[in-house]
Amino acid sequence: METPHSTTHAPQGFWTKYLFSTDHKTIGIQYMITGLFMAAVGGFLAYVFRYNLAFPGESIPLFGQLDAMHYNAFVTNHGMIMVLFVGMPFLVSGLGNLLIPLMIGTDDMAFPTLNMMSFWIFLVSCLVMVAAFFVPGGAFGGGWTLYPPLSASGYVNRNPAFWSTFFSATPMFILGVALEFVSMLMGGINFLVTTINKRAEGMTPFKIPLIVWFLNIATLDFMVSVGPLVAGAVMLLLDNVVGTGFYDPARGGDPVLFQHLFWFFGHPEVYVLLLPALGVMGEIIPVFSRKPLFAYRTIIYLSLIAAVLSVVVWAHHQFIAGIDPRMATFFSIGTIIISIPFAGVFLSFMATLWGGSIRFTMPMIWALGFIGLFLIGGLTGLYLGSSTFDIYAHDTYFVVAHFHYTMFPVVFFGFFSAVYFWFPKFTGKHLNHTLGMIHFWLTFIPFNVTFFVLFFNGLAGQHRRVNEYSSFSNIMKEPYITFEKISTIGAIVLMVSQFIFLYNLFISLRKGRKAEKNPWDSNTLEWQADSPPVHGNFNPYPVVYHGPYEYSHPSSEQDFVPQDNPIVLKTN
Amino acid sequence: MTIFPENISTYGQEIDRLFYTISALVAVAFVISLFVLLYPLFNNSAKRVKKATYFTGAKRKHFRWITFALVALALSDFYFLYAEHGAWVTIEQTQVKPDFHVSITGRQWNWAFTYPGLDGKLYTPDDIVINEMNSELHVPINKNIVVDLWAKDVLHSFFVPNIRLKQDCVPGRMIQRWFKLTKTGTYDIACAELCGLLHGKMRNFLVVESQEKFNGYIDSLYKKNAPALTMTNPSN
Amino acid sequence: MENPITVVVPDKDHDYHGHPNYTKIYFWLLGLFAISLVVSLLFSPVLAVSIIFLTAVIKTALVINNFMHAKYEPFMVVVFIMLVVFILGALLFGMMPDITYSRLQLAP
Amino acid sequence: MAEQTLSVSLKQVPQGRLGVWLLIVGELIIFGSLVVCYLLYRLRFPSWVEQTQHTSTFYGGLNTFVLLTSSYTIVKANDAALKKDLAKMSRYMLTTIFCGLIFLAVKSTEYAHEIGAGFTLTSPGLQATNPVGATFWSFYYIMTGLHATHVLAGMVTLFVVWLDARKGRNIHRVELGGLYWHMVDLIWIFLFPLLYIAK
Repeated sequence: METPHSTTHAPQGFWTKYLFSTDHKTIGIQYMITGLFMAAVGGFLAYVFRYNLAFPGESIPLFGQLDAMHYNAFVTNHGMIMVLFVGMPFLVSGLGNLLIPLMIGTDDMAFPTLNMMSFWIFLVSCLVMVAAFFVPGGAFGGGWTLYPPLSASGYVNRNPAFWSTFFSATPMFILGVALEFVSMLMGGINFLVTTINKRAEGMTPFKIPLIVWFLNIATLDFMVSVGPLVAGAVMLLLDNVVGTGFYDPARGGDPVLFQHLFWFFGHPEVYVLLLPALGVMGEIIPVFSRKPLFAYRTIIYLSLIAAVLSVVVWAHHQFIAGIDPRMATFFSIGTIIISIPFAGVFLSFMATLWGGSIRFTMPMIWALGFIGLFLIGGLTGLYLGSSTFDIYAHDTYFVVAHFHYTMFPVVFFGFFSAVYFWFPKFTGKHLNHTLGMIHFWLTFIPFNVTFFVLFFNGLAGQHRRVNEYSSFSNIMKEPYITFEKISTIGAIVLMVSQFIFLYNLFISLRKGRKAEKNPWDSNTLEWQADSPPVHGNFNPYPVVYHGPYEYSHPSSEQDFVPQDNPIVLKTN
Repeated sequence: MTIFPENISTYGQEIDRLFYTISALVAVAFVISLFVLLYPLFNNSAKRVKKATYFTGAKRKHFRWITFALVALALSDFYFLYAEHGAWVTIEQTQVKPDFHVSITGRQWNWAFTYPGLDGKLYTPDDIVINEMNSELHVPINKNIVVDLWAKDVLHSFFVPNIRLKQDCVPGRMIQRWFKLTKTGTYDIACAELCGLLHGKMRNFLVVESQEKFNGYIDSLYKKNAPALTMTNPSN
Repeated sequence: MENPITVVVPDKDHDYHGHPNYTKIYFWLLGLFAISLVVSLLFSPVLAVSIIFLTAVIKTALVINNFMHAKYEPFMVVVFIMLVVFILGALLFGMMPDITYSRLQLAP
Repeated sequence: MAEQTLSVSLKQVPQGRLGVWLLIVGELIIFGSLVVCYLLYRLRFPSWVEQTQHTSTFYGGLNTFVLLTSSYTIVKANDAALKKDLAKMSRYMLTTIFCGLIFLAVKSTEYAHEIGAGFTLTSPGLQATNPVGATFWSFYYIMTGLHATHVLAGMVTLFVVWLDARKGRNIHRVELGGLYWHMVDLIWIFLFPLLYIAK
């Protein structure tokens, strides 16, 4: 057999191998490490302002006093960093780069150089975001939603002397986000072209693993929804730096326009993060239930419907922002309807468990934890999708608790499931199971402690982004003061316990049990490559004969049938 | 401990009721989903079940249960959309006959209240403006109060938890809302939209009082402010 | 056994199944351009604007189909173009009630 | 069974062209959003019609002609490239780049003309008398400016492609550069009526 490509061309020097590599695996790991770094930054910000909320006025260990200006800046940057600089590199860029070429059975991305470039642009955008903390006047503090006029004009919470210079925090914030978008657009083109054009022979659309489908739907969703925000951000930047009046009511501009443009992107962005996380669950649950994924095709159709719906429901973030009340009714209906396809997807995942032979391995535990938590997040979404209840709950801690119950499982449980599942593949070492269990319970329980009480604080009328609640003595009384403290202690435990994960990564890389090719007896193509895969992944390229989820097929002796195994399965 | 702060408006009850309606539906959905999730975990662990059953769910027969669940979800969704719509219309889309009309302007960082002057009309030169931090908005009990919400500089959000009313104030537009209060007392007015440095200190008070007391308050206000009525006509 | 992967060499064996007459299309475009100019000078604004945007849409269709060869591309590319139209339509009609039909009033 | 599964079901677009199509989708949505924002404001403020009187139909029309011509020449260049007629292809490509230059020259003249009349990105003079009208000029400059940037980017791209293609290397890139160039043309097809002739 002719060798289709050489596997010996792996770059050998340190710089070319680990830094300026065009290999999709290296780039994926680079994304994840950058994401971990940004998660540490975002987590530290959260720790500081969470501590300040529970113990107002006290000096914060490792930081010191937190004033209102820094409080606003920290809250703002925590939001943007966690969504765009942690969620995106973990779930979309990181997983996409690591998995897409391997799972569709090819050597690399369609445009490897573009891929490398998109990572370096992403790194620059991260540096811009972090550097904004050190410019005169401090980081941007106008809310992660960047609503003008606060973000566009001089009425900001900082010294006006630093206002309109280009190297002040607001332009840097916008620029950092814009660079991130550029990077993700480049990566997105790469993902879609790779998946459409470079699939292994025999890999028809419905033999593609679910996560590759979901990564591509998410990418397409991102690419079509980000345009309006790019346009809006350009106008905001000009308003800010040059002094145009796109959002200045005195000159005919309308601040609500930016809210629309922002949420036109902002809402699909939730699904951009959710879909890859669901894809991870779609890989893990069948493997450890030893059963085919329930209703694989229907899940794909449902998520396509959800992706289309996701771009027409954005205004539910603005029910009380002064939009036309009749429009609010329309968007309320759309929002509630979008719960149906996702309920279908989740129920299909749960149905996969029924009749299975369930193995409680680390990735499975994380996946189940994800489903349990997201259930709460999704169901509390129904309260907020109702426009009438949103009049009361909007911008309270109820919203904060709701979206942390969705975003935290998506970003972190999704990421941890993926790491525990694919770590043996990409490093050739097993993670430590005991440390993993400790990590799981010390994440799951403190997370619930942190955010469940906040639902009650929100219902009591406590609104967000207030650095000291002491001035609202009517709203902020017992037991809500205690709840704040409970939440903060939970958050601190949650953050500290993440060091277990880092320690586990470190110790397993050095001393971990060596991993075989296919430790979980899984079907998909990445497990048929070496652990860790060599440069070029496959030699020869695999040919696909089966769908990705043929577990416990009655006509096969083994309980799994790798996709490139040419045996013939009898259908009944 | 009550879940919500005390309700003092005529429509606040409907929002509370909506919360309990949704909670009931959500509780049912949660319990069922949790059962669906947990039952196989206890029943189908690898120790108990050595070999999994092969079914793909591609057949409609298998997918039937999920279809039932989705239809049930859709029905309950539309039930509470139907249930909530009345309250939405009451709060957001109803034009009531104002017994008392007051203009509220959000600015950095307090709420400025404008009462009509002796002529009983807003936006005339004799309006009385109260524009200081921690000031009070006095309104009479059991009267339809219509508020015009403005924002001077950046976005603000008029939020009185006890009324269950929250409305963003947007520069460049005037938004009208109404309420009718049923209980006297002093309540917090907060700003629920990040508006800059002292967003957290943006707190004023809503004082609900009887008509007589309220009339006395307005009179005293008029006496105090009469010489300083130099407001320019804001309607231009 | 041959190399099992489908190696896509750009345009190596790609055929457009014939080509449109580019010159003819070019003159059509110029003609439509002339129509829009003439219309803008002659007719009432409402009629003129409708005709002008009609010509713009026709011009777009001509360019996309012939110059960009979309009519020879698989259905997928058509889906991408439709996505643009769908997104922009959703954006326009979603924002119109709030931006266009809201009254601009400045705080007193 | 196995034979059935071996078929590739999607007709494939070469990966370079698919990538450019996706890039075009992204770019068109960004530009389209600006156009949508402009349209919303234009319908909100009928008084903007006075401002549109100041845009020059002559310069706009000239630029439309130039861009349509350049679109034609680049598609002819691609045609020549497919027929391996390198000299003709090179000539057509240079014509296209030259058309781009003319476009930018006309645009600069137009800008100079407008700026001379006091209409700039912020139009400080206009702000005092007609603040709402000043925003029209912000839109005018942001839309045409972003478009001109794309023209410039397209020219650079085509030039880089030409450097290789005239020697017969990477000829397929002529088509990719051409696709991008057509997109620039498409955007102008909508900007021209919006800003210059719908008065």
